[in-house]
Amino acid sequence: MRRELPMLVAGLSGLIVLLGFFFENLLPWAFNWSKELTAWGTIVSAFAMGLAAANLILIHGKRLTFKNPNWYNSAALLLSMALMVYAGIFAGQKSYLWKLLFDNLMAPLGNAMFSLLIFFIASASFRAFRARNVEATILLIAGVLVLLGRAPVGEMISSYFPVGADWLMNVPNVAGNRAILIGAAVGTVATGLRLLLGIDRSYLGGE
Amino acid sequence: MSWEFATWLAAIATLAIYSFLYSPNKIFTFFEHVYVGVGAGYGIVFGYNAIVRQGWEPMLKGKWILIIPMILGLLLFTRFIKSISWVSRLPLAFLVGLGAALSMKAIESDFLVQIRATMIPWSSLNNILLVLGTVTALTYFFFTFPDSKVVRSGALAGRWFLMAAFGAAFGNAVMGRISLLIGELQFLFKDWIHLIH
Amino acid sequence: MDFLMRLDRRWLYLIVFAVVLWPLVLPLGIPFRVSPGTMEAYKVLDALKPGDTVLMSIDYSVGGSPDIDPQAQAVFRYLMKKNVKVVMVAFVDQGVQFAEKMIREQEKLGKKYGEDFVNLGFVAGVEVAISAFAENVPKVFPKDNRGNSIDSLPIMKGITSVKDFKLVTEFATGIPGPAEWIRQVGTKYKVPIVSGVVTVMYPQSLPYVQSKQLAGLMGGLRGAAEFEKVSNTRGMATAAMDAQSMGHLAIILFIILGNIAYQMEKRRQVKK
Amino acid sequence: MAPGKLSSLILFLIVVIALLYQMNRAKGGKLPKLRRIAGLDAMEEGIGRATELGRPVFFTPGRAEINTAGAAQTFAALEILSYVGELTAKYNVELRTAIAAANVLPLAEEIVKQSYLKMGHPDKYKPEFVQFLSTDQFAYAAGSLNIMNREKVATAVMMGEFQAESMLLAEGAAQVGAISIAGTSRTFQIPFFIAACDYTLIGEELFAGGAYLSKNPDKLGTVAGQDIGKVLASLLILAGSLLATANVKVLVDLLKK
Repeated sequence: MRRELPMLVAGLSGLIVLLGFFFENLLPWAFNWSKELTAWGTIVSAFAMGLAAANLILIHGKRLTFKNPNWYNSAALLLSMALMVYAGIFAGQKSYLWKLLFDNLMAPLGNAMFSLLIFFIASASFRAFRARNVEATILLIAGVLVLLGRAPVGEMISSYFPVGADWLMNVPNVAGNRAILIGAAVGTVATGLRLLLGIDRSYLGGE
Repeated sequence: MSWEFATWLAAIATLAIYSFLYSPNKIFTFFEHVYVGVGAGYGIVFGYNAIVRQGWEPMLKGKWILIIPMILGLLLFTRFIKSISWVSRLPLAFLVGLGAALSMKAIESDFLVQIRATMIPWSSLNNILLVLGTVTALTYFFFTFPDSKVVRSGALAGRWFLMAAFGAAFGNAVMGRISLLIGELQFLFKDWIHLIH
Repeated sequence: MDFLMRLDRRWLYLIVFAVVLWPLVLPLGIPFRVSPGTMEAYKVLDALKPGDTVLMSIDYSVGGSPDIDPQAQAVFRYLMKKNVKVVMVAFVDQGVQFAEKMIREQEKLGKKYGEDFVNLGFVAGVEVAISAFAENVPKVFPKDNRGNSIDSLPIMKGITSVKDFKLVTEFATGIPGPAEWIRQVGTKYKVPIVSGVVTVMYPQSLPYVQSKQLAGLMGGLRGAAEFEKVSNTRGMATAAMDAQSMGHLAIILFIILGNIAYQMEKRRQVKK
Repeated sequence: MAPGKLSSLILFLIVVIALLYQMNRAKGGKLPKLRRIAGLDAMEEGIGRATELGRPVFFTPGRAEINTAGAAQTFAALEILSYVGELTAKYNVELRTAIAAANVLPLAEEIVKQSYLKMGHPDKYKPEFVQFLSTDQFAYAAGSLNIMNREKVATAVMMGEFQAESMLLAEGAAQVGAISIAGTSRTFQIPFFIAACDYTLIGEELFAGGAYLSKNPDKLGTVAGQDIGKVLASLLILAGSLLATANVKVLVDLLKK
């Protein structure tokens, strides 16, 4: 019961979604149910956010002792979480507080993190793009060619750079990506099948 | 220089993140915790809204079947009660079944469609390279084939195609990443301290 | 050359920071070609006369905005310089904020809201909404974004359908984009459309220019820089293009330096 | 049937039958031999290094929720987590699993607990081993960077679906001197992992990871089945493109059905 019932639930919900996908027109009930189940998935997952909050409170609550010299970080985390929840649910998403927290704290923090990427790309270019062997050299040359082809300065040096960059993006890049997609699709079916048939049930606690 | 509190808050948050580039420090750590906190709060608000708008409200309006996902959601919390903690596997199993099936849809978009798109005539060098590149790169992903010369050289050629693909994609992405930094610099030096006009 | 092998990555960061910031403060003006789509767009806009009314649809959200917002800004500034009247509208909710930002900048320069421009606001429904808007503007927008009644605004006098605009310009990160506007406005009402799209949408939108369904097309930040160049209104996009070039050169330099360091290291190991 | 569905279904059934057939063969004792996957071989070495240095191992299963189309990568990552957990339990090293999707949290906790139980050390499991960070992309990235830096992790394993944060995680790991092993089938992000990580599992290699590491016959069988799927794809592509060269479009038309 503790094993079989969850396996049945997983298998059934998966089967309905698959039937709805392949027989969109032939089995309208399956199609409609697969849409319904997908919507249910969003609702159930929303409850999981409660588990996530509990995890944060558990881990950071434990650090809230004065023995811990960095207690204020955990306090800041829990406080800002509470403030955001208050702003979003009680003050409302049209309130000044929500807008301030979102537009002037969360969004700038995200944008700043996002813009760190170019710095990390810079240090990785120096550290890792080294012509160690044939493969690494191909990677390096393709990268430099596209870098030159995608900026006005490359165009200024030679009009062949943009052409070369386009070719790399349209031929080897497309071929490589297609192979990855096809292989990953087969891998996805294998993973999904093992889960739906209950062969892989580590999520149920144990083999 | 701008004198709005909101602009200052955003600017300080931005600089705190940038300070990481110099070295990981206490200010970065503090703002990272604040960020994780507001991020979690944001997630909770959206979870709450999803439950109310997609579950609770339509349920009260007569769509009583939605009581099933609502109960399933609540069952997640049985994991905190030892004697019935196995019940929390039910909602997880539901989500796992759903996700397994949804991702298997890749058989159409990532398998069928990609195969079909590669069925092109050998009418130009580019077309030939596209077909051979895809097939040899697929050979690289053979895991259980006996180690033969054909498979080995196919896989080697495939690896070269893959590396060219990765190099090109890397170079191509850099441009977009620079735009992001430009956006940040404009915020700091135009909206905040008015250096750029 | 020993310093290369012990190079602190913070020097690399500083170089990136400096070469991207430098052209933003002092634009270099690295030359680039203007693509035909932008040239066409410029010709259509250049042919407008003072007093003509143009529609600008701001159909982008925050996500793709760095790539497309400079285009809309360049076009709007150019139209203002030419004393063309502009009606702004959005079929993507966040578009309203971008429209408002542009308008406020011009207000500071002395242009009048309600006479030189207006921001109608956002309406949901994407393609259906565009169709309804095209048929009857005041019916979809009885009030503008600032709450004024449409009848009270001088700029809206004589505007009932999309046909009353000399030109439609629309800036898009996705849907609605050129395809939707051509279907609902270009084909039905024969109003010329100039479109601006993000870089990734540019190749797939090009056929519309060849088939004359679009009177002009600009792609991404590059398109904005091109427009600034032909219209002689050098601005943020030109500077940003310079910053792109410098950034790319910096990354290439790092790759080369990294390889020099690598070769030196190898040689040293062989000697040992 | 809607266009494309019939041919999808037929291809799907062929692949499923191939998977089941090979699974059965493997269970009968005919275990397929897998080619080497360097990134997976490096896993034990990486965790051994953490033991020597006495520093934690960082793991993250990506950002895809388990009820979405990206779920398969998360599941593949969780299979690898199960192995990593066994090694950290065996060598008594601290583990830091950073979670970005709320509904992955209970699964990851369960899996790590099971790994510790299996190795006979259920008492050594700590709540810190599995930490929820944020559903927000960059809050998760910032949190991960902070864990790597604060705890000076010796090894960083990043598997599953990633977006732009991939580069932050990979280079962040390099900056603290960690051995980094990454894997994703998200084509946009592979180049960043290749550039910045010590080892990268490309695309389908991620999906073979669970089988490769656990040596479970069922899983090994499915990997052999996956190969049949790829042979099928290669043959279809070659046949279809040769036919198209002769201006025969039968196969392309068939695959539109």
